[in-house]
Amino acid sequence: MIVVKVGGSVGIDLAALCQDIGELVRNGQQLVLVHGGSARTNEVAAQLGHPPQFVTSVSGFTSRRTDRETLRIFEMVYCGEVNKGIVEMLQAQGVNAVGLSGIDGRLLSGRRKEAIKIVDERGRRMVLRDDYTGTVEQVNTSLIELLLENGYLPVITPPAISDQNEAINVDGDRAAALIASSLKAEKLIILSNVPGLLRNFPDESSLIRQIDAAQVGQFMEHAQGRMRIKVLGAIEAIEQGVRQVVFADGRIAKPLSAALAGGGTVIG
Amino acid sequence: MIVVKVGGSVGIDLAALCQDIGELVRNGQQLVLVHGGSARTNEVAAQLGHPPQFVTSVSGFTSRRTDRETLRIFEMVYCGEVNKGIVEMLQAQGVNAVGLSGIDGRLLSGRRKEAIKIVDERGRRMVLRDDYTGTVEQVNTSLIELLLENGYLPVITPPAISDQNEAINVDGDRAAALIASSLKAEKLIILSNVPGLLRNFPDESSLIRQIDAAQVGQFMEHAQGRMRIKVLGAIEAIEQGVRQVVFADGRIAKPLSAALAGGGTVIG
Amino acid sequence: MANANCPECEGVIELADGSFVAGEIIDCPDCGVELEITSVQPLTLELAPEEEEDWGE
Amino acid sequence: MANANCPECEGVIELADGSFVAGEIIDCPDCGVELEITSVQPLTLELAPEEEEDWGE
Repeated sequence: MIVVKVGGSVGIDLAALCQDIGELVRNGQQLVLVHGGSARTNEVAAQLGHPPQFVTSVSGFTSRRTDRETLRIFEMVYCGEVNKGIVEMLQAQGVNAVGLSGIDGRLLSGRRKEAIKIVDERGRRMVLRDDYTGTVEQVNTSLIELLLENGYLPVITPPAISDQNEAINVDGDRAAALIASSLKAEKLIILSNVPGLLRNFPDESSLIRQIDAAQVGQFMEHAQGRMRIKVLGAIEAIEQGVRQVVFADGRIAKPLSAALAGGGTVIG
Repeated sequence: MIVVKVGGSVGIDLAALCQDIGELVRNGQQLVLVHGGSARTNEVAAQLGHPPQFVTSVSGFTSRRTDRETLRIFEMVYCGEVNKGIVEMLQAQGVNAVGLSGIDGRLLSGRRKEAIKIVDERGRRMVLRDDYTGTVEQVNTSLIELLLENGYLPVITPPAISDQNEAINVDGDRAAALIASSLKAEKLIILSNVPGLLRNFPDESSLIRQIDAAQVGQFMEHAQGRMRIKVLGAIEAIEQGVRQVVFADGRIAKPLSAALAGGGTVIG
Repeated sequence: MANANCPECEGVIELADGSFVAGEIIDCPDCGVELEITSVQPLTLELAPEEEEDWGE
Repeated sequence: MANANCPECEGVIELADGSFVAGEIIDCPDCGVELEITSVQPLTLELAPEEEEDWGE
């Protein structure tokens, strides 16, 4: 059993991935798909007159400012357009996909951050309270297994649900890592718009081919920005027993088959 | 077991309904919820620069012109904003809701109309081919029962999926009627922004309290526009063994409890 | 004037240029069957699809 | 000038009017603890919340 995370950034070919998944599933591969939708959310938010705002935490992480209105747009794109678009394409490949958000059946639950500390555009450190972001702490594996056992392929998307029953924006890579370890999956494959972990971003020829599980920790210096969060997720997955984490290219023709054959950065 | 359909028109209080459902479920009532989202879809479509267009069939039915772009907005609102908003509110009532569209697990499948005949604004009869509307012909009852047996409350929304694996806009009331008869539900409750079937619309005091199952056919003259489609769905549900269909007011405080206590128009 | 044969009764149908568009429905003046103008240049006619009830949201 | 006591070390903190906004974080000049300005009129200070890693999409 493997968990596949596909990002929402520009350049990723979801149709090619669904075709690839169709063939792999027909050959008996069991999998769970997790997806993002950030690029498309930025477009729709701007069109709806609520352009995306990004905040930088005091320790340098950038993330989407998620007030209640943004969350609504986030759900429209992640749970509506992207999720059902993927499910439709998988059904066309004869794969009986079922799309779920983390709210459905409390599939992904966790804690909403009461307040976040950011540096605003004028350099002032500020406390932000009405932000709906948080961390995934629990996965409803019985719902996923129930669907898998009955021949369905779960297609999972943020948001998650907080213990106060509020939808919360959570990082898809960290969620995929927790899903992989909770399900005791053999592999976690993270497809994005880069060939894998790059020694010096954005030079694609500086692809790192292989990292031993033990050394992945000190690899953190190589990872910048979003990639740092992805590597954080990989470290957690490996620590909780996932045998292999692969960062691979989501832009190529058979992205998943290529990753399973050792393409991209293999950790573990 | 009952099936509840709540419309997407202005004035319907989804929060009040979710609270009412919370209490009824805590007292052991098993139910499936189907919802719409038309009013909100019109707003978002206009904001996204693709204002809703309505077409009138040669025999007088009006319906949303559903080209590919409209279908995408339709999914954003029905499957994203409204579906997950309801699931979030139900979770807050301690109800373990799972939101699904008709595409997921081929929950609602049917035939897309190859072409539709409309009367355009200049009165010309036209054939329209790139319209993604159709009829629900089959319900995946095993997926619904699988969820019910495991303590989940299914919250279902259009679109459905065609035999060519394309998402299709289908009428929510007709879908709810087929879900009710396929599940052999005792009751189908249709909540909308009118108190029930009105002898002379829109006079709310002309509410028809009771219609015998046998006479519901000749009631059709009373029903205009959308209500004709609702009554069509009711007739089909009764013919296929649903004991009672109730048209009731979705704007009041405990809309479902009121309908179950005989409020609105009771057929059967 | 543009003309074509009715696919049902072979009758000749004449339409003034510019008085019709692709996708428009007309009735054959001879046998009355519903026809769809599937193309304008040249004028081509086919039987119009059946009317189907039930609509989306 | 607006002033209030640091909730941690009781030291008096003075801020020029208009030089700060609600929600802003400052460090207590005496004990250095991070404080949040929870209201401007009157100036009220509380310990700033802990920093938490991990962010949304």
